[in-house]
Amino acid sequence: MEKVLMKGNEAIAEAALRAGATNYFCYPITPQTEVAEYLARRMPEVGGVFLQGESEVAVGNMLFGAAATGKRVFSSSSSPGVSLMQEAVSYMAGAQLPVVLVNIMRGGPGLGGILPAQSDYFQATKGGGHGDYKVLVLAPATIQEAVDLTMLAFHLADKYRNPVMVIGDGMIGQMMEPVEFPEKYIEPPLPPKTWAATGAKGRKPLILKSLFLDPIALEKNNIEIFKKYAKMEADEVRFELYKTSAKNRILLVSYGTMARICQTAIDELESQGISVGLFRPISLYPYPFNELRAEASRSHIETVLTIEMSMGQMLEDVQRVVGERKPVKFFGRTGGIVPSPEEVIEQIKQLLGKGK
Amino acid sequence: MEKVLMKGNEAIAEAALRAGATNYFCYPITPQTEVAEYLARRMPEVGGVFLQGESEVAVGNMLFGAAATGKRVFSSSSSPGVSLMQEAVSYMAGAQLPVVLVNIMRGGPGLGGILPAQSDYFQATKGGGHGDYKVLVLAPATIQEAVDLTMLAFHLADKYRNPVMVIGDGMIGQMMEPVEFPEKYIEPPLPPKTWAATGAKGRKPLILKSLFLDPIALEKNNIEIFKKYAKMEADEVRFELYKTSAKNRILLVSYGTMARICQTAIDELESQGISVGLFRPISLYPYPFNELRAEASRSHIETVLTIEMSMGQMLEDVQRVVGERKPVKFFGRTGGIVPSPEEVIEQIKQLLGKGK
Amino acid sequence: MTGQYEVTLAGFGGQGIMVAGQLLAYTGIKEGKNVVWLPSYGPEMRGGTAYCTVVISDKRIGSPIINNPTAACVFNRPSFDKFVPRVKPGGLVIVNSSLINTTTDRSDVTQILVPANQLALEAGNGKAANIAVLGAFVGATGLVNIDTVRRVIEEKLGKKKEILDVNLKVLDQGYNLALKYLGAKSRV
Amino acid sequence: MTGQYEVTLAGFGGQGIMVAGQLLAYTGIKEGKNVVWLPSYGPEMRGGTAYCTVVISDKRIGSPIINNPTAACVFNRPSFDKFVPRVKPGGLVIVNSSLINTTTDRSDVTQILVPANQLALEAGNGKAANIAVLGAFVGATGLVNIDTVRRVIEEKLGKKKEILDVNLKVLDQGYNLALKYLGAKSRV
Amino acid sequence: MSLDAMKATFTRPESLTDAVTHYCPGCTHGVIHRLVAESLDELGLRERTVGVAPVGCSVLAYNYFNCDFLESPHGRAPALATGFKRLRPDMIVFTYQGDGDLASIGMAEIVHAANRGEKFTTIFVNNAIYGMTGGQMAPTTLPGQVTTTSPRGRNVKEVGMPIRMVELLATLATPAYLERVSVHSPQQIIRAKAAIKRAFAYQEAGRCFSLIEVLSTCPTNWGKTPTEATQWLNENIIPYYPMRVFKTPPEAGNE
Amino acid sequence: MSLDAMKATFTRPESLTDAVTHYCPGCTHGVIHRLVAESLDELGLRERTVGVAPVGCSVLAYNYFNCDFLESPHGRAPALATGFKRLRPDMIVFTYQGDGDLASIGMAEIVHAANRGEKFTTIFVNNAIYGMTGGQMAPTTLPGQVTTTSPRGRNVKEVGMPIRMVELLATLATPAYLERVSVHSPQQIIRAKAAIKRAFAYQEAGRCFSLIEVLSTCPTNWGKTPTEATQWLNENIIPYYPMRVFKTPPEAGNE
Amino acid sequence: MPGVIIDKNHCKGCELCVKACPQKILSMSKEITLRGYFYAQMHDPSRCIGCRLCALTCPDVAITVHTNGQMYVLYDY
Amino acid sequence: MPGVIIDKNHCKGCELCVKACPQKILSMSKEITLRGYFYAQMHDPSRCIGCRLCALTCPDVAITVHTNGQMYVLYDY
Ligand SMILES: Cc1ncc(C[n+]2csc(CCOP(=O)(O)OP(=O)(O)O)c2C)c(N)n1
Ligand SMILES: Cc1ncc(C[n+]2csc(CCOP(=O)(O)OP(=O)(O)O)c2C)c(N)n1
Ligand code: SF4
Ligand code: SF4
Ligand code: SF4
Ligand code: SF4
Ligand code: SF4
Ligand code: SF4
Ligand SMILES: [Mg+2]
Ligand SMILES: [Mg+2]
Repeated sequence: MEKVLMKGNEAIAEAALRAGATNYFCYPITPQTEVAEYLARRMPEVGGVFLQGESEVAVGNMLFGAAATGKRVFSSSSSPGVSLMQEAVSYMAGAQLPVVLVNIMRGGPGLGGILPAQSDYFQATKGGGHGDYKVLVLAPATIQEAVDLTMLAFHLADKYRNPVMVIGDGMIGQMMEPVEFPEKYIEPPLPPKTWAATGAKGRKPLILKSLFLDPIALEKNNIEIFKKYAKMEADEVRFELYKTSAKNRILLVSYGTMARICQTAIDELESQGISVGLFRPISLYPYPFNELRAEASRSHIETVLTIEMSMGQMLEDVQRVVGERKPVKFFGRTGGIVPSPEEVIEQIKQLLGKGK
Repeated sequence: MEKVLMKGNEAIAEAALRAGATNYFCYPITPQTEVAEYLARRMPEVGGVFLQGESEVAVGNMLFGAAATGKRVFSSSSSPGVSLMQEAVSYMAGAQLPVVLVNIMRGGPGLGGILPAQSDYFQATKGGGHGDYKVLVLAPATIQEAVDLTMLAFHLADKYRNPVMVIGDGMIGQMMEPVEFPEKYIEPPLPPKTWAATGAKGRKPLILKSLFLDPIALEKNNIEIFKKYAKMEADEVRFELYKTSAKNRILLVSYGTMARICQTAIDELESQGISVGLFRPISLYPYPFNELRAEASRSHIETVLTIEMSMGQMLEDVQRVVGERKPVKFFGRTGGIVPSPEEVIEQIKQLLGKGK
Repeated sequence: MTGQYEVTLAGFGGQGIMVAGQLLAYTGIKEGKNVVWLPSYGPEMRGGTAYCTVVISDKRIGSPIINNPTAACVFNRPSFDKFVPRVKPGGLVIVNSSLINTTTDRSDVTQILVPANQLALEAGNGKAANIAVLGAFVGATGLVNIDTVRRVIEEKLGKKKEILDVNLKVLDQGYNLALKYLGAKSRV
Repeated sequence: MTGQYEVTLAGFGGQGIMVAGQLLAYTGIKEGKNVVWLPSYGPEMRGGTAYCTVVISDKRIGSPIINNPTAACVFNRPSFDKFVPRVKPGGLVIVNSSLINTTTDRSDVTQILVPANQLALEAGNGKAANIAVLGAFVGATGLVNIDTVRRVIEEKLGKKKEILDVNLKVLDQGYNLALKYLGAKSRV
Repeated sequence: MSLDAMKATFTRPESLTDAVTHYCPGCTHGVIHRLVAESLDELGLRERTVGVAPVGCSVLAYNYFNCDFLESPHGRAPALATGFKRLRPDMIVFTYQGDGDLASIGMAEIVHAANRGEKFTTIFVNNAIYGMTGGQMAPTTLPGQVTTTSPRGRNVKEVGMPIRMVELLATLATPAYLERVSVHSPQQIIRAKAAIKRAFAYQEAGRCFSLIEVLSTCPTNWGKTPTEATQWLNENIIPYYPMRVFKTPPEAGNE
Repeated sequence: MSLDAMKATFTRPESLTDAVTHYCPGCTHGVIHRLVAESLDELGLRERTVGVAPVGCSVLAYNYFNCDFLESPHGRAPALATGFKRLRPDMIVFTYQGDGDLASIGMAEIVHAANRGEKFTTIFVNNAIYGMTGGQMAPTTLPGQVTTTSPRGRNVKEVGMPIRMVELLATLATPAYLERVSVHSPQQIIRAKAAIKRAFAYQEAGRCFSLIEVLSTCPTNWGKTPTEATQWLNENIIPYYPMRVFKTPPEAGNE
Repeated sequence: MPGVIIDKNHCKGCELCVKACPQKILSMSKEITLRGYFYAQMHDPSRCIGCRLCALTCPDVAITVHTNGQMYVLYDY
Repeated sequence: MPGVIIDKNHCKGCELCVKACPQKILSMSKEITLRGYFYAQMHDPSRCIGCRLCALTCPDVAITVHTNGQMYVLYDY
């Protein structure tokens, strides 16, 4: 299929449709509203469900009800809106419901701003809601990857009966890049959704719930869902290496659009004869723990430099991974400011003792 | 003043009053509703404000408005309710408003159960809301400590103009213990609250907000609040050591009521001639990073055993702190099940190769 | 008494279990001891079994959770079945024989049968059954001084004179019943 | 052209900045290049300055954020002040001289003045000013083939014949104006 | 001839399980459960019905109904029902909510679901108090009524008057079926049954959103015996909460 | 004699700053700001007033009013106002909210604040659309009205009829002052001013909660010139949203 | 002759049926059930008219009504 | 003789004042302001009656009205 130029938000919306998610609930918020506006036009064409809810609190819970049918359903929002969905996400994780949630992150805290940021990493990966649960988190760096990961997200949500998040900064939502959609979307087979609420006809009534007043039962449920997380950690780790080589003294760790900026910096440095490599986590939970540890452990690496559009959130995971093996340094801008390749280069040169 | 037998929830309520927090907004939820019921009776006696809001979402935002007056204000809730306050907490952190929030944690995720748990550690310490911010978190282990830390919480909230959380498991809320209140509550002097909204009389209008459309301004605000967090990390770390000695081969790390259970286990083991020590973080953010690292680094310590009423949340901080210095092991029960001293003893003995 | 003593009180909601436990805890404080009172809580309290555990100790109290108490005071059959087996060997079991028509065959615990509801009804207030059991517990253990318990009851339940008198009466009856029962036998 | 070329287009909201940038991006794709179009977004778009950056490259494109573009097309005075100084040395500046009555004194950039609004009005549609500038940009850089641009315009803005004709006309005018301006000078 | 051998004229509906409920003695939640179950039986809907349980004393409703169930976050049942029904308009969906759940934390969700005309049925159990959490004030608590968070009785000067939900929802321009009933006496129970059954009939016909407000007792937190509670309801609650049909959908066709 | 030297009969109120607003040309948010500011001036309240800004195009209101301001999460302004006013009943508090902010996400907060009778004033700016986010459907959007999330026009069969907030709030039993006005013509602006001033007067007297719904234009997202927008408002919005007083507090004393 | 069966297991002794019965033939037993309730019982079966008001009122659906045909239909339900 | 002063800096050229003026003496300039708007101006000052309707209508409070006393009070405001 030929490439089309698409805005990230629209590409994500189209990708979801092609993954069979013809059910969408939303509440407008910059910088992701184009997802809703695109689907408001497209859904009727594919006979899907488009509904603007009264708030993100409601939308989060509409997802719960919709997911209970066994059909694919999703929503998209941005930082403050996602905060309002945390109770629902915790409930859906507890009730083991597959749903996909896209967060096009903006600067925070509070109302903050509407420009690109990566400061919802903690909320997405550690669990902004209450209780013991995890959400599988994917972070695209290009619009094409946003398309591919969005489609994958629905598969993983069904596979693990767990909420899956796709998080990108504002640029992922707003920029246009050429994208290609698979002619026909094929995915590995999934078990039938016998857990879905389809009416107690010819079978016992079925309950989708997170309440277990008996602590034994609640612990059982938690252990059950954590078995799934263990499996995710074994099977769903995704990442990319860029120009890693034995010549490198510094390993950059960065995700999403920020990682692309690092790539530009790396290319520029290369032209200056300075070789630097990048480790780009694509799955933020499960985090590429062993893979990053292996890269960081290589003898030629002297320093690990984490770069984020935040005050330092993924940093904590990098610290856990690298431990004392190598010093872990951090550079970040926040509040909607996107570090330029020049700034990144400056940081690296300083570490190499070549700073101006 | 003589000791009185009080339920944790009521003791916390009384402590707040004596710290000058005569303004309380709430929404009922087990196992902390006694805080509200106690204050519904007491507030009129002290001429304070008691108001039951329509939801935790509303209550979180009533706190915002109330804190803007410069008066001391607080609320209490339990896990699902606290999830609903995350947007407001992010806003208050961004607008630099002092408020105290008590979370008497119950089993999760979702509706979960109502029995004691510690599974909101991530939400409290990493930031359940969106954006770059932190909340100062205190975790009492006894009712007396709940009283002391609650009073301290209001001081710290004002000192740093930041939300402060006191988190305890259901037992902290439900059990009764003898407590003593200071005859007269005295605290270090605090700067006048010139930031409070008191009307633009004889001064420029004043705005309490978290919106900064200009990314430069938003980053400035974030850097400003993170300066405060750096100061907290330097000055507000709190912890307790129990029976740490050169004889110990194992160091337990545990907080809140769980730490008390560990103490019983330690005493019992001592009587069996096995010496084990405990590191109890009291401030969960700022985390006693250097102090725990020092204890874990002692040559005689072979293993660090983290014990929580969760599937392993504080564990990640302990891993960051200890790194490769010592193997970090974990034991936890979840969903409202409280590990017994016997279970803890069993875990320790297994580590010591003395397991049954 | 030295060390730590733990007792679980259990019965139907409405049988005054929680109050009895709290009175014991107050008494402990009055006598300068460390105490913890931990209730069961939640919806299952409706009708179902309610119970609380009181820990009294000279030392700082660690775990408030007690799986195997030194003693159990059971007010109804479900509680009897649930808690009697958990009592520590050498411990004490007090059975409300008005509602429980069975006894434990455990030989490693001391068992005292108290017709609590009966005593209370005769004394003129069916609700005082919990106090009868409290009296028996104090009589059997000597954990605290019975006079201190009286003072606490006067403070906490002293509003209505007639009710107070009934409570003090059944308290003594339970207390003496336990003493008589143990006779020479040393207290547990 | 080899390597990567970056251009920022800026003006008032409503001057067709975003569209012009997108047309350029579409053209890039048609010619098999990698492209990124990144808009400014948010409330400040109301009335205030709107701008977008287009990156066209033969290689995989890294950073979508361009602080110092190879070229800037400025449609109003605030944009002139904001973006002209940022252009890379050796770069290109296209100024809408209908609304901007000043020029840059930078000697390290090529400057082309295009009376865009005027051309558009004369051609019969004031709204086509953005296309005039687009034409001039393509003429000056040869970054893409002008025929490809035409095809894209026909596809995207071809609904109304008369409007299309105006657009194609001013496109050529801008294009030729740039060629004439550069004369012998090699393209930038 | 033994009773069992005789024709049974009143038996447990098939849509109820055999479970003994956790409700307090005399709590009329049980009656309301039965009326819903009987309606599902009589309309033959059980096998394609999904209920949405609230957070409240009826949170365990999913153990008592013999149909599929979802258990919702507090107050959000209408949002779950919306999500489900929009994807499965062929199924029957009902929410069962208390007054704290629906009128306090769930206000936005019920108003908007009703205003969108979501085609599900809401059974709104108004007992003028928060039952499950032990008797706190609800938006529906009567003036002067003592609760654990209004120990001196609801002071309307401070917290306003009780909210009448059906009256509020009746102002919405979107078609709906709205009625208030009670279950404090056999006569009222019969009327309540008719209303609930009618609501499900409308839903089956895909006609409109329907909400039946059922006045119910909470002996435990009212501090009354079940019998006293039904009397108190009759004498105090009903005068403030008139029982009648507040809205019906336009005749099919002239919608 | 020069104009400046003459007596000024209309000048910028003191309660407004000199800032040029970010509002689109012809957006009547600006008119409504001025009416509020004039009311504060005339009642001499500016120095003890705190405004609460919503999330919406008027989020930056705090830059335009010359009094203290709080900036609220989307829809929660009534909760902030409640928290503030309860602690400082001596101060004057108002929220300024759009229709998405108040009628959609903020439904529960406004209904409960009104029902508790919180003694603050709400200026409810109804422009039948989400302005700031670029023209999505609001609960107040008219039947058939085209927005970016109702590209074929609002289909009332699918999403229900527009919500009339004052009518809904008027059903609450708690005393309040509720009126709907418009600002699409000088005549209406004069009436709107009177209503807004009256609301603040009630608040100063500690009488009741007050909410003034002001019908306003959004030329940008309606896709109309400012002049067309005022006409469209007059011809389309007003017929569905009657302008009148819906509720006034009982005479002081006989409350 | 109609009559009712009261399920001891479900009965919680709320006494609402006793109040509801027009014949006043229901009363509470002196015995306590396993759950701790005094349950309802019929003290004068002969006078039962099978009206179902007791069953209609029972919150715990503990009552089933039977009849050999003759019964008073006081209302339709 | 009354008259109005229009603040170029605040005017956004919405033309609402032009429509509001009963004397039809306001119109839009051909010049564009720094913000990119054609601003309002008075083309026939002599006929201004100082009625303030223009100022009342201006969303940007760009208009101030002055008078040397004589003015038509058509309404109280
Ligand atoms: C978010 C959240 N807030 C609060 C609670 C605690 N809670 C459980 S039930 C309930 C109120 C129930 O009252 P109502 O809805 O009237 O039902 P009832 O028990 O009276 O039938 C509350 C506040 C909760 N579970 N979740
Ligand atoms: C929690 C949250 N959800 C959504 C948004 C995005 N948002 C900003 S303004 C707005 C709607 C504004 O519409 P309205 O209240 O009608 O005000 P108007 O702009 O029309 O004056 C929305 C949805 C947000 N900032 N926060
Ligand atoms: S608490 Fe009230 S509502 Fe809940 S079950 Fe008991 S009586 Fe019913
Ligand atoms: S978008 Fe609409 S509401 Fe917002 S400022 Fe522009 S015209 Fe006014
Ligand atoms: S059926 Fe009628 S008469 Fe017979 S017991 Fe029941 S209520 Fe009484
Ligand atoms: S109504 Fe039902 S539960 Fe109540 S006493 Fe009669 S049979 Fe028992
Ligand atoms: S004051 Fe009256 S007459 Fe004069 S310009 Fe304004 S509107 Fe026209
Ligand atoms: S109304 Fe005001 S802003 Fe609009 S044109 Fe007239 S002066 Fe300018
Ligand atoms: Mg209730
Ligand atoms: Mg609006």
